[in-house]
Amino acid sequence: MSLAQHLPALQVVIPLLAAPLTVLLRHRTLAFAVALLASWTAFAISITLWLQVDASGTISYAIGNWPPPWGIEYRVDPLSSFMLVLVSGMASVVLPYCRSSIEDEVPQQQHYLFYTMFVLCLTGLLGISITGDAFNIFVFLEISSLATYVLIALGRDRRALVASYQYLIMGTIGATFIVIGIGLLYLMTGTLNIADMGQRLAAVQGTRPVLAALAFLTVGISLKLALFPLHQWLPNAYTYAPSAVSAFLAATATKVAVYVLLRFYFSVFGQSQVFGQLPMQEAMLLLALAGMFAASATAIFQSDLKRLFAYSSVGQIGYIILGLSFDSVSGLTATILHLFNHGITKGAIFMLLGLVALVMGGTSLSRVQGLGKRMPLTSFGMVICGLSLIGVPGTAGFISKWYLLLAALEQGQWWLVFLILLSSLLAVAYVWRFVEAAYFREPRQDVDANATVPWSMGVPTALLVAATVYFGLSTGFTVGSASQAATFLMGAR
Amino acid sequence: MRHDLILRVIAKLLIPFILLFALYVQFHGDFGPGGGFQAGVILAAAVIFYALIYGLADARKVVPEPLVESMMAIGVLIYGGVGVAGLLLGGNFLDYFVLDHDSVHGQHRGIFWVEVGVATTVSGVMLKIFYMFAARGNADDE
Amino acid sequence: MAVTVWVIARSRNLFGVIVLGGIYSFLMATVLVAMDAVDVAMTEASVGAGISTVLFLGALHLCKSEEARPVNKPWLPLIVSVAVGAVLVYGTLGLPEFSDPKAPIHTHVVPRYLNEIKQEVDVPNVVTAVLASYRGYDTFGETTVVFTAGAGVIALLRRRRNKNKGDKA
Amino acid sequence: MFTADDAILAALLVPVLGAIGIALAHRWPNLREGITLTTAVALLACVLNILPSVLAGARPTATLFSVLPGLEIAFEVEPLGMLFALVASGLWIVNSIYSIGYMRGNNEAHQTRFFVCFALALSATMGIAFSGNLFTLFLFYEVLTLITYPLVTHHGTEKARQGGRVYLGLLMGTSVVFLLPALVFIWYLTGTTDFTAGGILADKLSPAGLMGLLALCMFGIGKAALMPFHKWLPAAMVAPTPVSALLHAVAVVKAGVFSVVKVIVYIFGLDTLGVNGTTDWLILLAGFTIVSASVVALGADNLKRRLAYSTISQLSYVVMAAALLAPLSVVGATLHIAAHALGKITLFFAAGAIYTAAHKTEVSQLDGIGRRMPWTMGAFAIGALSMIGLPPAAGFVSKWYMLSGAMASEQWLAVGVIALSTLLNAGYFLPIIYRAFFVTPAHDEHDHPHGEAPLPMVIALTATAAGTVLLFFVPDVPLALAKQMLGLGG
Amino acid sequence: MNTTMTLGGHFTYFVTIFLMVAGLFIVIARGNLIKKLIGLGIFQTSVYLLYIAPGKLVGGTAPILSDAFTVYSSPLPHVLILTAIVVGVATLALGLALTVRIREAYDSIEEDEILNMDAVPSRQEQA
Repeated sequence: MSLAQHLPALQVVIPLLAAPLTVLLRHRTLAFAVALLASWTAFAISITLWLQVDASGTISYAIGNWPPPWGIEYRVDPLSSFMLVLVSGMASVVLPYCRSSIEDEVPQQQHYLFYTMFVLCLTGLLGISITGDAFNIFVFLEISSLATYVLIALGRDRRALVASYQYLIMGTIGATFIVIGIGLLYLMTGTLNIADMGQRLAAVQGTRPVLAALAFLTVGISLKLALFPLHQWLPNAYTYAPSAVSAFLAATATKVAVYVLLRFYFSVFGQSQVFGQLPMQEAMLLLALAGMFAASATAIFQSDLKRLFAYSSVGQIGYIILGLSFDSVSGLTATILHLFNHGITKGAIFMLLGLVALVMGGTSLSRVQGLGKRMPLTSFGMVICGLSLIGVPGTAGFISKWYLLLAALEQGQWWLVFLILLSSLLAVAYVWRFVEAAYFREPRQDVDANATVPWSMGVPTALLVAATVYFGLSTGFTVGSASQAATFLMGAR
Repeated sequence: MRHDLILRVIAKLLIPFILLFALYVQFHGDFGPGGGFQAGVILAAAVIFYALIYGLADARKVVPEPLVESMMAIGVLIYGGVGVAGLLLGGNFLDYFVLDHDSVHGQHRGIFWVEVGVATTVSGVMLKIFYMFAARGNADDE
Repeated sequence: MAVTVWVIARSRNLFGVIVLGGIYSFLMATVLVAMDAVDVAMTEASVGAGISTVLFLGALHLCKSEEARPVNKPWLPLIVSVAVGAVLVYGTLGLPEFSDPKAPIHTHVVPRYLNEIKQEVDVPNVVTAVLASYRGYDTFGETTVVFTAGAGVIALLRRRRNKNKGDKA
Repeated sequence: MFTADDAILAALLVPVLGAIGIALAHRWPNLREGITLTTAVALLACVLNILPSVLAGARPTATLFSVLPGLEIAFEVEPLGMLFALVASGLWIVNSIYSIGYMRGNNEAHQTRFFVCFALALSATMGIAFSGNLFTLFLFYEVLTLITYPLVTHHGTEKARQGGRVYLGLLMGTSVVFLLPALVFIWYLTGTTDFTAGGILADKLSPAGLMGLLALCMFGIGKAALMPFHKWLPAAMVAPTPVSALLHAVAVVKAGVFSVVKVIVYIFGLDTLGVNGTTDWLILLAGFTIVSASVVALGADNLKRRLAYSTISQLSYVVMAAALLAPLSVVGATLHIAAHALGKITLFFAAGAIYTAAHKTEVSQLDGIGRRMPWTMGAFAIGALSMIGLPPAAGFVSKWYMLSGAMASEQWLAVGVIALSTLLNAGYFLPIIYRAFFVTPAHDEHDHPHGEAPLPMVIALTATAAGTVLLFFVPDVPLALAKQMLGLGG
Repeated sequence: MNTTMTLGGHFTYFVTIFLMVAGLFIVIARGNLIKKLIGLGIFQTSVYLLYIAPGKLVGGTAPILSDAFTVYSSPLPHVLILTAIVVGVATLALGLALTVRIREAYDSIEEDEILNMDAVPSRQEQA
């Protein structure tokens, strides 16, 4: 038998089995090694899968050899393979970074459990992205969520606990909503397999339960992806979680939630139904705009950088949803592109902030004064990522903004074009708050002068910053797969 | 209360039955209601019962923490192991057909081990959680 | 059952609430039996009435058992939850009739489970069969969830020797 | 052999390498300055290396890579860019000599950062000059904005930060809110943004749409300092004088007008715009800017501020000339880019020299300074003449072309504006010269005796002044290039 | 018969919905962390009914094959709900663990109290 045909299963199973191993080993270094190995293998697998899909279309893998819809099916299509690459890639970049990052942020004897939780979170996210079964999505969603709650609660500040609790409540409500939605769909179609569901739903299009299901799923997922105004849990969670965790979550968690939304909208309901039956398009548009402006505006007035960029994340999610609301191929491309580009950018930012916290002993604006002198490279990286958030050409952010504008132009909605650009000026405002603090203030005296950045943290961060620029210049991979996925989704039903 | 004779005796009498019942639920799951999860819970319940009456310390002696902790992990590994076995024997992941030359037997074998895995993890986790809470409580009293 | 919930919602003595929660689970279990969901009933009984009550009590043992009177008038929550209910009513009204043999859930996937199972798995308890074999992967995930919770609780509650507990104020 | 195509990339790379070298040499000032100068010379060499082939009518090109289909980072040297590059790189040498004198004379802080950013800014300028399509231009345009920000805020004072905010806010704001959508829209319409002779928008748009797009571009290019988006230029005057001199008399502002001309000529195309008066409003606006800026300059007492506003008005000459769409006037515009560059840099040099030697910044303090700093003020006089447009200074030539262009296309309004502004220019420059040479200084106590500025500065400003005069007598090269651009033989 | 069944059918739905609403209400409205979790529990449990109820077939029996019966209730929902229950209790455990930690850190399990306590340090923490 050839291993190649089992990659879809291994993609998830390897990190999953790594988790109990880390617990058995009970030793931080070994646990770290296992986790690292697992995530790198996962990354390798995801790339191979992406290549396979790119070459020969969607892959379907029947787990337990039970043909769908009776068994659970793993389904790797352009979109999911893209997500897999993003998630596992981020994991394999962030994980080496964790090693030193959690040294002083997490108590020693919890470290191996930290890695356990990390790989479990990874497992969950991968599982969500790859599975072709509605209920299985829920199960893996819970795996990742539970792991996430713990990871957040491991933060040093006691407010991490409260943040984690709030997230737990919100997240569980969201998950339950999703279950209700899936349940209604199941009652109407009698199947749980997404593709099958999609086909059989055509018969009962527009009936009340289906619409209700649509509503519940939308709300539930929106809770997960922190769509304004359901974003309250996010700022706290990102602010008080350990830096490495913030980086990983910011880059992947909300993004995967968006993926789930896309999956249900386009593979199950079909955009004709989503945007036809209910005023979804308008609603999404409004929420997205509200998020873009309100969140970005809030970000400007934050005094702690982690919180500032957390709010900016909420704003950026606005862009993502905006692209979705256009209900056009280029709009969807923009969405998927921004998933990726914003993912790596924000990941990089939070990793940089981790370095800052390590050296300057905090991330409040008053602490990063004189960062330009103290940590020139780090603050330079921050500037680059900031520019990417603004959408300056030559950075990843520009590309996705470009497509967003293009989509808006296709609709001939000039006012939207200008709104998008104005909101990116808000981004200029909050990024510049950092720049001025970092470059125009003298460093504080109370930062210890001989704290340095260990290479194990510096290198991954640098890697990600470089990626932010790289994907701003060579867009073959991102735009290619994004547009492919978009066309695939629009053609799905 | 820790020295209530009657309780101790009753417990001594009951606990074996509880364990037996757990096993019954475990292996009779194929024919009647029940299965790994319920069995695991009951198993844990037995020990918890024991702990409530004989005190946490004794319970820890009978079922030491490290064992419990590794049970959690081992259960998952068993389950995954079944899946991987399926892979190695040339089937898909979690493919029970290939576990035995006769596919139906294969299914039986697969289900059996899977249930074992579930039971192990569940009982382990439940117990661990209980221990955690209890330990926390004592510490606060001290 | 509804009554129990109502009391829970009103009462502020957490201990009583928890006990009521247990009762509630038992009632739920009986209903489930009435619905022929024996396994589910069993689980619900053991988990809902058993484990979670123990857990709650354990937690309560660590916290104070009186709930403070909520200060703000809870209108918004009421509206929200009622709205949700309304959507659900709207939705469920369109669902197939109760115990309608022609409902999709009886006609589409399930028949294979019920009919083929003798040849394929030959395990009388269909639930077990489906649970462990057809949808074995879900159960795998479920086990992982349990495992996650366990490890998580350890991570959260493990005694810390060094003095930086979760709280550095 | 080192072909023109390689020279393009070299021109982009040399300053960057130079910057790295400068950064590495931060401990040894002399070595650092040495590197700066060699870099500048090397850059000029690269640019000159391209010149002959361009004069011969060739169009050296270089494509880095394609970001999106039809959206490459590509370079193509055409006469206008050639001229711009020549001016910028040539003046960089002079300016570096000058800034060495200035930075040391006023022992400024962060000199390394200063020179590094300067080199990078030059690289960006080259990128703009050689850009082969609007996207590349936009890219380097933003880079230039960002790179010059540290220079503007060099002093790091509160005032500097305020200036920096305005600078960045206006330049980036306009370019993002107006130019970017225009860029996307053009790409959306035509699938390309390449600069092509005759424009790419022929019969793609209704006159109204054309006008709207033009407006987006014109306001989007904030560096051209069209009113109402001119405030950044005075704000940028907080920078050290060499910055004001090279960047805000040459590189940045010229990048602005250069882009304007480029867009009008190669994206819209003279004929496309010519068919219906889509540019009348632009002429009006430019004219208004010219006059009102001159009036403000008239009232400004701070020398640099006065120069800044004069720059604003001078820039609008170019815009207006381009908007006239008459070949002759476009030639004038091209020439003016060179002429004004030389003249204005001279003036700024002089201002800096005065500040360094006499620590004077206000016009009203300059009584009789010409006696003490004859060279400086002499150069200043020449520069002023050039601004006013009197022989024997380069300004005359360019104005001449613009005027004849305006007349040819019977735009009497433009003619009037030029005439009027000439008077105004005279009005705010001649008094300075008069004060400098013929008013005996009112004796005040805290006026310490001083002579000329440090030698490097004097050399620099003399050189540029000489250049100004030279350009009047032999405007061949720029003229040839300008004609090349419009394909009117030559 | 049929009508009663119909009533019964919708009756189960309505009970479900009432429980759901009540649970959700408790979660959102109550400030006590433990109370919130109980509400969460009720909210989730009510979903189980939503799945199970339609699976029931009148005259059918539990899906345990034997020759005596021919009509069985649909097993699939049962499977799903088994999983759901487990997930629910897992979440519950975590939530309680968090509550305990919060209690230790703040000496309170009332949401508003805790938030007030944090209002203060968050100011200082800026310095």
